Amino acid sequence: MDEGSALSALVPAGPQAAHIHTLWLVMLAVCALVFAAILGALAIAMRRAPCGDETSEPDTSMIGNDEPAVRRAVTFGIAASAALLITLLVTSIVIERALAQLPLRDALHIRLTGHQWWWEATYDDAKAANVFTTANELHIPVGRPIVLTLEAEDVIHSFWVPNLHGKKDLVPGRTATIAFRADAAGTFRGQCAEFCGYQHANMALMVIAEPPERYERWAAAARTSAPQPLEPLAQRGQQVFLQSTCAMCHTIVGTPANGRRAPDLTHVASRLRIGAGTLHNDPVTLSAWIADPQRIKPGVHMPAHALPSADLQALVAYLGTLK
Amino acid sequence: MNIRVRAAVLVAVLAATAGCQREARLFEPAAGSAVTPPPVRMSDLQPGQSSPPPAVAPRYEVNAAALAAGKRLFTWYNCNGCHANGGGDKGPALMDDVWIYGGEPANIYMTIVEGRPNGMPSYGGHIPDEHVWQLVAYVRSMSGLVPVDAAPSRDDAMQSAPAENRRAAQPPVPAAVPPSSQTSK
Amino acid sequence: MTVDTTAGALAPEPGGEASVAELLTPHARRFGGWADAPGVLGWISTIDHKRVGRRFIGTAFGFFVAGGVLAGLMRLQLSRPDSSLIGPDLYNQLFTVHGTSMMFVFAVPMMQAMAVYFVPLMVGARNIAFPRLIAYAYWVYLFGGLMLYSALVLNIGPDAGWFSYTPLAGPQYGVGKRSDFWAQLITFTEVSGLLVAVSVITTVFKLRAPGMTLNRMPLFVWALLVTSFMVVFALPSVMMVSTSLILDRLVGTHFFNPAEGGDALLWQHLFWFFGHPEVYMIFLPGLGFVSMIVPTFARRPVFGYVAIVLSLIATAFLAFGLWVHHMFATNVPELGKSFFTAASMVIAIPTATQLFCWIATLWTGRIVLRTPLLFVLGFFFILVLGGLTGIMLAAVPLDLQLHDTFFVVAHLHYVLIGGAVFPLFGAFYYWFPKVTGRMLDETLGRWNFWLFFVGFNVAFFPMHILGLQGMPRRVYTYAADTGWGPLNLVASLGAVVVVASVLVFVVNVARSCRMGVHAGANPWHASTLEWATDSPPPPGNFHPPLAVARREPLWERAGVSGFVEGLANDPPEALVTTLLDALPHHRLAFPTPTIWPLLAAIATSVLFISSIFTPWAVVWGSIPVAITLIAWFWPSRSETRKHVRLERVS
Amino acid sequence: MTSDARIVDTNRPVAVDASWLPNHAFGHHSLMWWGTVGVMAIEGMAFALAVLMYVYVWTRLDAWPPDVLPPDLHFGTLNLAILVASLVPNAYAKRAAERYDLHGVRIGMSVCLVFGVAFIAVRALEFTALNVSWDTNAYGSAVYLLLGLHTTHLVTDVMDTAVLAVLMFTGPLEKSRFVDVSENALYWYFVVAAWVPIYVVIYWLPRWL
Repeated sequence: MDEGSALSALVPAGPQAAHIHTLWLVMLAVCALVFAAILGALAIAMRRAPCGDETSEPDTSMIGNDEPAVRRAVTFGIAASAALLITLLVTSIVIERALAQLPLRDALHIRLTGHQWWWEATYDDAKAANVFTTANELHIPVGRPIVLTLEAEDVIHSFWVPNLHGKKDLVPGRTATIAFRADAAGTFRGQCAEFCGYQHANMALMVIAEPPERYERWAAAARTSAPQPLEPLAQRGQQVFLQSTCAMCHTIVGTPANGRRAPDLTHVASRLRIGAGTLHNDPVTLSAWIADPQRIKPGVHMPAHALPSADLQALVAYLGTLK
Repeated sequence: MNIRVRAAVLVAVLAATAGCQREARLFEPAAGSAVTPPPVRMSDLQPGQSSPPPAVAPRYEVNAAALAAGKRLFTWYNCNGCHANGGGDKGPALMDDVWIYGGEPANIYMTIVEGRPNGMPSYGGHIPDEHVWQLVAYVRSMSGLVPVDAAPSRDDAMQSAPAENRRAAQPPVPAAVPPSSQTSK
Repeated sequence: MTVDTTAGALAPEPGGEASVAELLTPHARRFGGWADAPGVLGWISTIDHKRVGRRFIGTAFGFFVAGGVLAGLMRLQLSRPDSSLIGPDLYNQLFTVHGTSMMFVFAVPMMQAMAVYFVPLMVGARNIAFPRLIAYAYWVYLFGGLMLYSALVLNIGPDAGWFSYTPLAGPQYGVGKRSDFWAQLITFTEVSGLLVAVSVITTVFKLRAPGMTLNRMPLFVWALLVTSFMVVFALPSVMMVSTSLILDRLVGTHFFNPAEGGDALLWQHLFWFFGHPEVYMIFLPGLGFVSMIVPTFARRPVFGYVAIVLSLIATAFLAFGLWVHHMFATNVPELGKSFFTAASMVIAIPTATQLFCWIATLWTGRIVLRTPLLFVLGFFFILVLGGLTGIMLAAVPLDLQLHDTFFVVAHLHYVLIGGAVFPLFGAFYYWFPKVTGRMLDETLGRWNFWLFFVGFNVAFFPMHILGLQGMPRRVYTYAADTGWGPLNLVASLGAVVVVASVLVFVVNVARSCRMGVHAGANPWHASTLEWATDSPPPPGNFHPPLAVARREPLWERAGVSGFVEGLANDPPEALVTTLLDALPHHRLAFPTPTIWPLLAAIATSVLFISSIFTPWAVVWGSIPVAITLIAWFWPSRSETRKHVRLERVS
Repeated sequence: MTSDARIVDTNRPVAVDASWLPNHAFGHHSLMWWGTVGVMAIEGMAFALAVLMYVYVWTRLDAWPPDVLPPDLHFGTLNLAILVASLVPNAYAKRAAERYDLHGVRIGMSVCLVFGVAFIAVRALEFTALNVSWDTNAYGSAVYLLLGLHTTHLVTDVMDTAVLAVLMFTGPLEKSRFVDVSENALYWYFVVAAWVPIYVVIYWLPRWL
């Protein structure tokens, strides 16, 4: 995938995912064994039993008298399965406890809200001035525990970044938390995993795990308000943004635009993708997106904008400056 | 026989169109949604026939998806900031039968696009036509002027009034007081 | 005690009117009141469990094909990335109606339909208990299924998933009437399912042939008895929850509105309290089929009859104790989770027990490798694999990764198609001769099996891997750079093969109905009572009814201890026996064919469908329902006169 | 293929001569009883689940009942009294039926009907005394669900009784009709038995909690 971003439960990049992966390997081994054993027994039964046809006289000799050999075999089978199941159960519970053991010292706290069909992330901080909001993209420091507080704005969504941890549902009217840690740098793709309507398919979340110092640089930049556009085209674009529909729903910190219904665009140019992971973020896709999002993501709440192409260019140019 | 088949087909087609109308999801902007706005009407008195409302309105008023979108936008564009949930606050109530500037879709369209004296801002240019028409349809549903089986059900929120699909229709009556002296309602 | 002694206890007393005597001719071969009126009237008014059952099976199979077509469309859309054949709006309706139709209008009704046809024959009854209710249940079910598909055709099909989670299916986000059609379909299928369950239970308990003690019942009867009890205790849950959903949507109640004290998770608890047992309601009858097919084609009684019965019962109990494993990703308490993990794993043991018993039966038997047995062998392969992935999903940590991914799609199809549909096709080949009097073609049967087996695995095995690679369920498309394209294409090709195999089956049925080899009463030389009457069985099933003295009546010497005499054919009388030992207790005059169940079903459907649009339909709609029910209940003078002539008081 | 020889053999012994058996039976020997008990099981389950929903909603709220008064006691309690009283004519009708005493059955059922109608009338008043509406909040919804569910059973059973009573007056009659009467009485016991817990939940839980 783009920027080498990973998406697989089999390539763990953090302790939780690693624990679960271990459990997967154990399960896979045991289940493969059992499968082979049962099908093997069936195969032998079919090979050794003599063949007959419908008319061959049924054997009723065993009625009323016990078949000790067969009974022993079956009893053994049941006992063996029970034993294996208990082993698996214990392993599962052990791993489950291990998942809860993640040390949370100086954890990074992020409030993640699910919307149809995008993610809103607010990075908490002791200093209110340091709290900032972004969307559809989480930057996290490698090696530092992350605590997500999960809430849903409309319907049930589910947070899932397979390389880092399992799922956690975002249920309206309830608050859930999930804690995980990335031990390797990289870009990991997350998905909404609970069916949430038309664009459930295009509700992705990019998680970028990077060395702490790079993360701090990113966070520092993210706290700043949007730069004022310098060249005239971008300035015109800002005017378009503020005077058209955009400002009704989007926020750009440092401008009058403070709509809260759609992703915060203060640093949109720094993101890998737009439309919650739907498109790569470049001027061409961006202008196509603004002109008619419904063609790209049918049902999305963003309306089509029949802007004159000059305005559209200006708008895209302006958004391009929001690094 | 043959006739019966044709009749059956006809019925099926009619039913189908009815179903689609009620429930079709209008992802694409409506053709002709960019109608030229009709003249602003300050009163319901007029010589001769009343002017027909624009063709696009009905498409929204019978469509559950459009009405639901209108209900969502009513909050998103902060209409309830002044009109509360239709009960009225700084702005006039919308769930009653009094229409200061007329209750026809065209009138409501103009009210939203051009704004009105004493506080109703003009949203022209800030809201795409598509959304305006959805709001128009929803505003009319607030006083039960749209089919109940298309009107929105309750929200997952604190309840102030019965949902639009449980309201008795309140046909518009002429405003009791002249618009000029309107402050609240 | 055997039946013959009780017969002595009932030695004929002298006396009795001549007319009665002539009504009670012991070897009466006339079908009397069992027969239907000829022509259309007879067709719409029949209450013969075989005609209704045939209809039930045919309709359910029709909905199976329809649901399959929807699945085909979905596979077509997913066969390549960024496909724009089908938009999200239609796709959501497709997978919702696919799931709903497979679970609610195919699987459970199909199993109950098999019960309606075969349980009375297997226990030696002359008709099913409450035959008019069964006719009514069928019509209600038919109208419900038609409503669902009409809604889909009219582009108002439900689109919130077969589980219809609130708030997505709720009043605010479930826009329009789509979810109401889903909720009302539930009401239809419940009325039907519950009525059938009660009739089956009563048939099994009270209409068994004299001498068929509980521990002599065929295992299929046991499976359906257990299933029917599960239906009785599980369906009310979804009944309550779908009703609450309609109330929320139509009259503004707040069961699922967090802002007014409701809760979205209340839906999930109630739905899965039904939804998980539902899986076993589909699965247990499948096991019942296997328990009938294996002994016949191993030419020996099944090993471990008691163990199998106990396993069925244990499964039924455990099935009610693991619904939360569908909710591991929501924040339910950790300890609770561990309990449900344990329950979900323990339930594997009864199933394993039955698998081992069948293997033992084959091991010590004499194999007759015909198509029904082939399907059972396929069942072994697929079900074991699906069961094992089920154990993986029962483990909370693993479930957190796999939940709601294509891994689960693969798992549930392995369990349901492997556990229910393969045995079902085996059952089709096994009992088709009994139903039609003709054999299905063996060669086509083998094609049918191998295409199905290969196609199924090609279609669904890759989905395990897709799930591990992070492909979530219920996505209408996916980007090329996810790399999910190739495996999805393979899956779609497998689906094509499955379609081909189902076509082969349809052809086979069509051919055999006309030119199949005549079967005779007992083509497989099987041991159970349904093979003791003609193929197809006459109205009234057994003339005269049989009494049994062994568990394998047609295999053991003196397995059939004799016949029951002294039952009238007009009015159609059957023998009611005692619960445990099946001792003769009293004669029962069965109801006669009538059109009122159909009319009542129409009235009911009008009530259900119009209550989607206005709550008042419940009030006004109940009037025609009441009228039809009263007319249905009201006895005719002529019938009553017949009954009175045969009246005796103990 | 040939059919199994053992089946076409017609000179098997007569195992059972049913002609001298009764043609109906009371209690758990009759199919009617199993049908009724089946329905009772289904609806008992539904009642139990409705109570669970009530309790679940209550656990979600801190105040109970949320900012409304608990339902007024008088009508519900009056109904409880009427129901308990109705057990007497009901038991009478049942016993009369099992004695094939047509006269007794007619009396018993008529009295039952009077009670049923009275009950429905009071139930109508009960709805006015709940101090909450179904669309006020989840508590109101749960209460209406419980009460509505029980009312439905009430109305349907009163209708059954009415139809059966008319039949017992007009005929056509046969002895097995007395079985129907007896099972109808059994179902009425169930409706009464169901009301007691529902009454406690609706009227007393909000006071105790």
